[in-house]
Amino acid sequence: MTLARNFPFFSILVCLVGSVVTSVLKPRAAKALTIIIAGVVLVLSAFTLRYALALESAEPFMMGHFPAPWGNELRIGRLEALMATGISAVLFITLLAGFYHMPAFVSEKKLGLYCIMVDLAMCAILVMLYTNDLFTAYVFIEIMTIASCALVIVRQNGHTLVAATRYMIMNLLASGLVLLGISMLYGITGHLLMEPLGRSVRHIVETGQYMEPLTVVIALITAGLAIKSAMFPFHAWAPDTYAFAPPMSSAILSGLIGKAYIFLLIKFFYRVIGLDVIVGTNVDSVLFVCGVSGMLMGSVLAISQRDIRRMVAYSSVSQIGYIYMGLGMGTEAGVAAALFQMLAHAAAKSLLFLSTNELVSVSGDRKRFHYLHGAGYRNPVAGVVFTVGAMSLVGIPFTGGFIAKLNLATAGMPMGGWMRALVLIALAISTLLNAVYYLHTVVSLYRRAPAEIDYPPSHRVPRHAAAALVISMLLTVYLGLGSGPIMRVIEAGLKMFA
Amino acid sequence: MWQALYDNLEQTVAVILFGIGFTILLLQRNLIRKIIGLNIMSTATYLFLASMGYIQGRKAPIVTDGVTDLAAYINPIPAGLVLTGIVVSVSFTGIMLALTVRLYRRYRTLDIDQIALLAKGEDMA
Amino acid sequence: MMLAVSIALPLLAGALLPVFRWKTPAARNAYVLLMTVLTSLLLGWALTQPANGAVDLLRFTDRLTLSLRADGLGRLFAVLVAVLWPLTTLYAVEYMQEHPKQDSFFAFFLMSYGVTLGIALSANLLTLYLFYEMLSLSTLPLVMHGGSGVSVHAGLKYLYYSLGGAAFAFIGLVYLVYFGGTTDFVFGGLFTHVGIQHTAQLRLGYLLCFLGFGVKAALFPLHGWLPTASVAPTPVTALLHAVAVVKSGVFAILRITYYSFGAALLQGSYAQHIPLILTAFTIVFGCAMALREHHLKRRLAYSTVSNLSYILFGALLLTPQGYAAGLMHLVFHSLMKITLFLAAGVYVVKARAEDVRDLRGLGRSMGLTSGVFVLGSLAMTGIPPLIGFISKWSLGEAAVLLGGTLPVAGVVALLISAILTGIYLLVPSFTLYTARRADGAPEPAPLGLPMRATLGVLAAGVLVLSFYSQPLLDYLTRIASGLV
Amino acid sequence: MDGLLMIVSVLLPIVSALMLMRMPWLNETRRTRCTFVGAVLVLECIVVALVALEPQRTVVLFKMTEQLPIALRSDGTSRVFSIVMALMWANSGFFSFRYMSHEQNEQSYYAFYLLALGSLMGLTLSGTMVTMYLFFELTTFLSVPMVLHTRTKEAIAAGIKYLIYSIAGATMGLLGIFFLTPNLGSPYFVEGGTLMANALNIPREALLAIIFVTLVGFGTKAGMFPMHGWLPTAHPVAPAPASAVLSGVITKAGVLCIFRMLFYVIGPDFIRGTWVQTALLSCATITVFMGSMLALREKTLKKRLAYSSVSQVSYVLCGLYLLDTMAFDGALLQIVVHALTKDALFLCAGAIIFTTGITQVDEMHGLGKHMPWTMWLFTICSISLIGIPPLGGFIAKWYIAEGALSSSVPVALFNWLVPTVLLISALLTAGYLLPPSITAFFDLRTDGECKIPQVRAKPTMLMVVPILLLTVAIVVIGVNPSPMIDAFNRLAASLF
Repeated sequence: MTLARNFPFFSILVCLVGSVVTSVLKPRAAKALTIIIAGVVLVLSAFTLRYALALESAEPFMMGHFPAPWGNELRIGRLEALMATGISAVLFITLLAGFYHMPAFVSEKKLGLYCIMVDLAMCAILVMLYTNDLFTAYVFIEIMTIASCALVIVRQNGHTLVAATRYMIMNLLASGLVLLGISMLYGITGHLLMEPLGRSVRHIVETGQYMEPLTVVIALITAGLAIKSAMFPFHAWAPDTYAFAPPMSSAILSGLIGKAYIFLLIKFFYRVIGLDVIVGTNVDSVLFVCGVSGMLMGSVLAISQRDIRRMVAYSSVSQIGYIYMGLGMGTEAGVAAALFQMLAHAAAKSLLFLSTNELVSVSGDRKRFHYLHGAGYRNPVAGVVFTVGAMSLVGIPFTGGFIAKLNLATAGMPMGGWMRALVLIALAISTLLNAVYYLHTVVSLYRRAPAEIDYPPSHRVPRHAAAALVISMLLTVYLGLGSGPIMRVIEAGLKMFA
Repeated sequence: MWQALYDNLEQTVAVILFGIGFTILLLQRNLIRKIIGLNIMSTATYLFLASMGYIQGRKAPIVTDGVTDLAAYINPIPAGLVLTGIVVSVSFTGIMLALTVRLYRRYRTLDIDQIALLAKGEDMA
Repeated sequence: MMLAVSIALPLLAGALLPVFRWKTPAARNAYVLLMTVLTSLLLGWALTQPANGAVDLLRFTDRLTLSLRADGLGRLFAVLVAVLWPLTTLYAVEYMQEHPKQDSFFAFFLMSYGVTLGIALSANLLTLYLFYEMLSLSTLPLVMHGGSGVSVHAGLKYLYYSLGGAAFAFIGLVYLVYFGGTTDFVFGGLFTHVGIQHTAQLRLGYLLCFLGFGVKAALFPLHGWLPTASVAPTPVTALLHAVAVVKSGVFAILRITYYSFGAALLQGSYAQHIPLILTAFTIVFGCAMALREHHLKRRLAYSTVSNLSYILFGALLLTPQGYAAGLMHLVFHSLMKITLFLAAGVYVVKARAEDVRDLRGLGRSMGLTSGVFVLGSLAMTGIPPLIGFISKWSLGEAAVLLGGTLPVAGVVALLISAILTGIYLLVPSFTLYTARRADGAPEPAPLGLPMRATLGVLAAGVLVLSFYSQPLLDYLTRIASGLV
Repeated sequence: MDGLLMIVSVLLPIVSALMLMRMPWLNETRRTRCTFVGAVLVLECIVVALVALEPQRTVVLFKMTEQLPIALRSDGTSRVFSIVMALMWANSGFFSFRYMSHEQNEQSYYAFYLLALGSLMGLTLSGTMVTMYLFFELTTFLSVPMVLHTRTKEAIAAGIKYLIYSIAGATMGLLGIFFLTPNLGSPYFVEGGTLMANALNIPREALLAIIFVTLVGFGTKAGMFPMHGWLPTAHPVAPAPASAVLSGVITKAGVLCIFRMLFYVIGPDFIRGTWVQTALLSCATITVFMGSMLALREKTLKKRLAYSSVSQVSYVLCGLYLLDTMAFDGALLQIVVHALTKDALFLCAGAIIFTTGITQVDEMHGLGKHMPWTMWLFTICSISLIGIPPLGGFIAKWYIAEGALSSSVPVALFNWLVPTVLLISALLTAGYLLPPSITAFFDLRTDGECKIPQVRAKPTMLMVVPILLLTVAIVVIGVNPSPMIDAFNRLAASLF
C-alpha cells in the first residue's frame, strides 16, 4: 500500500487544517472536531506503523519539490511511526477523557482558541517525530513553545500566569540555544537535512578539524532540548506549570510534548552526530549524572509536597530522569530502554493527571491529602485508574513501569564499574521513593473519610470519559504484558536510525 | 588572536550580543527587560546566521535584470532561516507582552519574583 | 495448564466478589468457602498429574518469561498453602462476623490465595518476583483492614519494607538475568560448571537478593514490619504473617539459594557466612524480643521472626541435610504457628484477651482453645515427640554434622532460643490454668462450630505429624537432594 | 508381647489419672477417690516389681525419624530407680489420704500426682537419650502443678521459677544430646558407654566442655550448684506429701539422667581424669557444703529440709563423679537411703503441720510429749541422715568416703577434700536436724509455764504408719546392707 507513505504528511496536514478550521467553529463543534482529528491522526499513524514495519529501511518523504540537500523532508521509520502511534493514542484518550471538565478551567468562549492550540501542539509533535530536517524541527519547536504556553495560560489565574511566564522564558531561552546551535552547525557543515549533516559531521570527525565548534553545537542543542524537556537541574519551571495548568494541558505537556523534545534529541544524537561521537564528547556522562540525580531529587521533592498535583508534577521530573539515565548510558540498549520508558511514562502520566483531577474534584477541589481520604470510594473509576498509574510509575510488575525499569537495569549491566552500581542502586532507591509517595497517596485515597468534612455531591463522570480512562489504564497494563513486540520494534527502529 | 576575532567580526559581535541577551534574560527581574533581552538574543542569532550565508562581493538572492547564475548570489538558505526566525521571534514577543500586560493588570508590578510572592499570597487567601 | 487455572480461579473469584450484591453474609461466606475449597481441590488434582515441564503464560522477551512449574519444592509449598488456606478461611468466617467491610476483606483474602499459589508454582525467578510484589499489594488492604491510624501506619510500614526489599531483590534478579542468561529454576543453580566467571559479582548479587527477600523472611535488621503488622485481623496475622507472606520470603530465598545461584557458588564464601551470622543472631534476637513483649499476638509475631531464621539457618548450611531440616521446619512451623495464632485469635475475639496477662485463668472456661494453645506451645518449645522437636533436632543434627564455627554457634543459638521459647510460651500456658481470672474480666463467649472445627483439625494435624511423619520426611529429603 | 509390662507401668498411672479427671463417680466421696488412687499405687508397685523380675531388654516403641527411636529399657539401673520411686510414691500417697483432707481441690492433686509417677516410670525405663529427654521434660511439666497446688502468689512464683530452671537445664542437656549423637555407636543406651572416642567429629576438648554443660544441665533437677536456686523455693510451698516426693524422689530424676549419660552414653573412661571430672566434683562438693550451711540458717522446718536435700543429693553426685566402684556403691546406697529418709522427714513435718500447724523450728517446744511417735521417728531419720552408725545414712557416706580416698582423681586434693567436706557437712547436718528433736523433747524454756500447742486434728495411723515403714527400712538397711551392696557391685561391674 503505497498510499500509506503519505500518511505522516496527511496527519500533519490534518492537524494544521484542523487548527485553521476550528478557529471559526462554535466551541462544542471545535471540541468535537479536535477529538475527531486526534482520532484520525491515531488511525493514520497506526497505518503508517503497519507500513513502516513492512519497510526494510526508513524512507524519506520529500515535501515540496526541492530534492535533498535543499528541500525539507519527512522520514518514515519504524521508530517514528511507533512513537507517533503511541503518542497520538495517548493524546486521543487524553482529549476524550479530559475535555468534559475543561469548562471548569476555561471560559466558554476561549475553548475554541484552546482547541486551536491543541491542534497546533499535535501538529508540532508529529513534525518533530517525523521531520528529517533540523530547521523545520526548530520552527516547530517554536510553534510548540507558543502552543504549549497558550495551553497553560488559558486558565486565567495568578498562578498560571506566573507559571506560564516562567515556562515561556525558560523555553525561549532554550530555543535560543537550539537555534544558535543549529546555525553554528549549518556554519560548519552547510547542511540542514539530517543525512547530509550526518555525512559531513562524520567527515569533520575524521579530519578532526572544527572539533571544538562541533562540541559547542552538541552542548548547545542538548542543553536547549534538555531545558525544554525539564531535565533535572533545569526542571524549575516544570512543577508549577504542570500543577496550575488545566489538568488536560498538564497531561499533554508532561506526557507528550516533553517526549517529543526528547525524541528529537535522540534523533539528533543518532542521525546527525552519531552516538560514538556523543560518547566521545562525554555529553552522555553529563546526561547520565543529571538523569540519576533527577530520578532521586525528583522523588525526594515529590515526597515533600503537600498538594497532590504538585506531587504528580514533581514525579514526572524523576521519570524524565529515568529517560535521561537511559540516554546517558550511551549504548543501544540504554537508548532503547529510554524510548520504552518514554512510552510507559506518557501513558501513565497523562492518566495520572486526569484521574487526579477527578479525585480532587470529588473532594471539593481541595488538593491536600487530608481531604482526599475516601476519594477512591467517591469516584471508583478514577480511584482504580490512579492506583494503576501509580503502580506503573512505582514499577510494580504487570505494568509498563516495571518493564521499563527492567530494561534500564539490564541495559545498565554491561557497563561495569561505578556506572552499573549507580544505575542499579539508583533504580532501587528511586523505586522505594516512588513507592513512598505514590502508594501513600493510594492508601490515603482508600482511607475512611474524616466525618467533619462536607464533600460536594459526587458528579458522575460521563461514560466516554470513564471509558477513556479505563482504556488508558489497559494501555498501561498492556505495556507491562506485551512489551516484547514493542521492544523488538524499538530495537529494529534504532538500527534503522543509524 | 585579535586578528582572528577581527577577521570574523560578525560572529564575534553576534556571540557577544547573544551573551548580553542571555544574561539580561536570566538576571533581570523586570519582565519588560527580560523580553528585551530575549529579542537581543534572537537578533544576535540572526546576525550570526546572516553572516554565515554572506559571501564576499555577491548580491542578495533576488533575481534582478535576469541574472539567474547561482554564482551571482549569496547562499539563500540562511536568509530564509533568518526570515523565519524573525517571524517566530515577533510572535513570541507578542505573547510575552500580552502575558506581561495581564500580570501587570493583576499585580500592579513587573517584578517577576514579587509577582510570584503575591500569587502565593493569593493561594493562602 | 491446570496450575494456571488454579491460580487464576481465586484471583478472579476475589476480584468479582464485590461485584455481586450479597443478600446475606452467609451467602457470601458460602461463596468464599466454596471458591477456596474448589481451588485447593483443583490444585490437588493438577498436582496429581505427572509433572511435565514449565508452562509459559507470557513472554516478555525471549529469555524472560512468565511461566509455571510444579517441582518438589513448589508442590510442597503449594500443598501447605492449599491445606491451611481453607481452614483459616473457615475460621475467618466466624472471626470476622463483627467486622465492617467484610466483602473487601474476603475479596483480598481470596486474591492473596491465588497470588501465594503463584509464588509456589512459579518456574523462574522473574515469575516469582512478579507474584512476590503482587503479594505485598494484595495483602496490604488486609493489614490495614482495621482502618484506624495505627493499622494504616502498620500497613504503610509493611509496604515500604516489602517494596524496598523487592527493589534490592530486583537488582539480584538483574544480575541473574545478565550473567545466567535465564532465571529458570534448576536444582543446583545456574552456575554449577567449574570455573564460574564473575563469582564476585554473582555473590554480591546473591547477597542483595537474599537481603531483599529477607525482608519478608523478617531477618534481623529488616524484621520491623512483622510485629507492627500484627494489628491486622487474626486470620490475616495467622495465615499471612505466619505462613503465606513470611514463608514466601523464605521460599524465595530457598529458590535463589538452591535453584538460581546455587550452593556451589556460595559454599564457604562471605555470601554464605553473612547470611548465616544474620540468621543465627535473628534466632536469639527474635526470642528475646518475644520475651519482652506482653501483647500476645506481637509475642507470637516475634517468635515467628526467630523461627523463620531457623529455616534459613538450616537452608544456608548448604548441605542436603540442612536443606531438608529447613524444609521440615518450614512445614512444621507453619502448622504450629498457625495453630497458636488462631488460638490467640479466639482469646482476642471471645474473651477480649489481647495481653498475655489477660490469659490468666482462662484455661477452664475455654477448655478446647487452651488445650490447643498449650499443645502448640509445647510443640513450639520442642518437647519430644512433638513436631517442633523433630525439626529442631534435624536442624541441630545437620549443623553438628557439618561442623565449623558458625554452624556450632548456630546450634547454641537454637538451644538458647529453645530455652527462651519455653519461657515465653509455656509460662502463659501455665498461668492459663493456675492463676485466677482477674475480677470483673468478661466471661468468655462460647466458640462457634467453625472455630472449634478449625482448631480441632489443626491440633489433630500437629499430633498426627508428631507420631507419623516419616513419609513426609522422606519426601523432603528427596527434594533436598534434587530428586523431585 | 515382651515389654508390655514396661508400657503398662508407664501408662497405668497416666490412664488412671485421666480417669480420675474425667470420671465424676470416682470423685463422689473422698473415700472412693482415695481407694482408687491407693489401688492404683499398689498395682503400680506390683507392676514395677514384675518389670524388675523380667530379664534385661530394650523395646522400641516408635521412631520419630530413623535416627530418633523412642525406646524403653529395663536393666539394673532402671530396677533400682523404679522400685525406689514407686515405693516412695505409694508411701507418701497413703500419707496424703489423711493429710490432704485439709487442702482444696484434691482431685487435680491426685491426678497430677499419678501423672508425675507415670512420667517418672517412663524416665527410669527410657532406653535412649531422646526418650529420656522427653520424659525429663514431661516430669517437669507434670510435677509443676504439685508445686502450684496451693495457688498462692508465692506458689505460682515458685512454680514458674521451677519451670524455667528445669527447661534451661533440659536444654543444656539437649545441647549435649545434639553433639553426642553423631559420635555414638548406637542411639540406645549401652553399658559402659557407646561414645566412639577415637572417631570424634568435633575436637575432644570441645566435646568435654559440652559434656560438662550437659551434666550441669541435668544436675538442675538434682539441685546441684550452680543450678540449685529453684529447689529451696519450690519444694516447701507444695503440700507436705508432695514436697516429700519432690525432694525425696524427683531430685533423683536428675541423678538418674546424669547416671545414664555418664555410664550408658559417654562412658566413665572418657571423662576419667579430665578437667571435667574435677569441675563436676568441685561443683558437687561445693553444693554439699553450701546446702548444709543454708539449711543451718533456715528457720522454717520444710525449707530447712529442702536445703538439706540440696546437700544430700550432691552426696550422690559426689559419689558418682568419683568414678570409683566403691563410691559408686555408696552413691547408689545414698540414693536409696536419702529417698527413704527425706521422705520420712518431710512426712513428719507434714504430720506436725497437720496436727498443730507449726512450721517454725523454734515453736516446737514440748512437741515430743504431744506427738511422741512422730518425733521419735523424726529423730531416728535425722540420725540416719547425719550419718551416725548403725543407720543406712552412715553406710552410704562411709562407702563414698572410702571411695574418695581410694579413687584416682585427677587432682589428688580431692582424695582428702571430699571426705573432709562430707565430715563437715555431717556436723552441720547434726547442727540443723537435731535442734527440732531437742526442743521437742527437752523443753528448755526458763519460764515455768509449758504451753502445749493447741491441736487441730489427731494424727491417725494412716499418717504414722508410712513414716514408720520408712524408718524401719532405714534401720534394716543400716543393720544389713550387704544384699544391696552385692546388687550394686554387680551393676558396677557391668558399667566400669
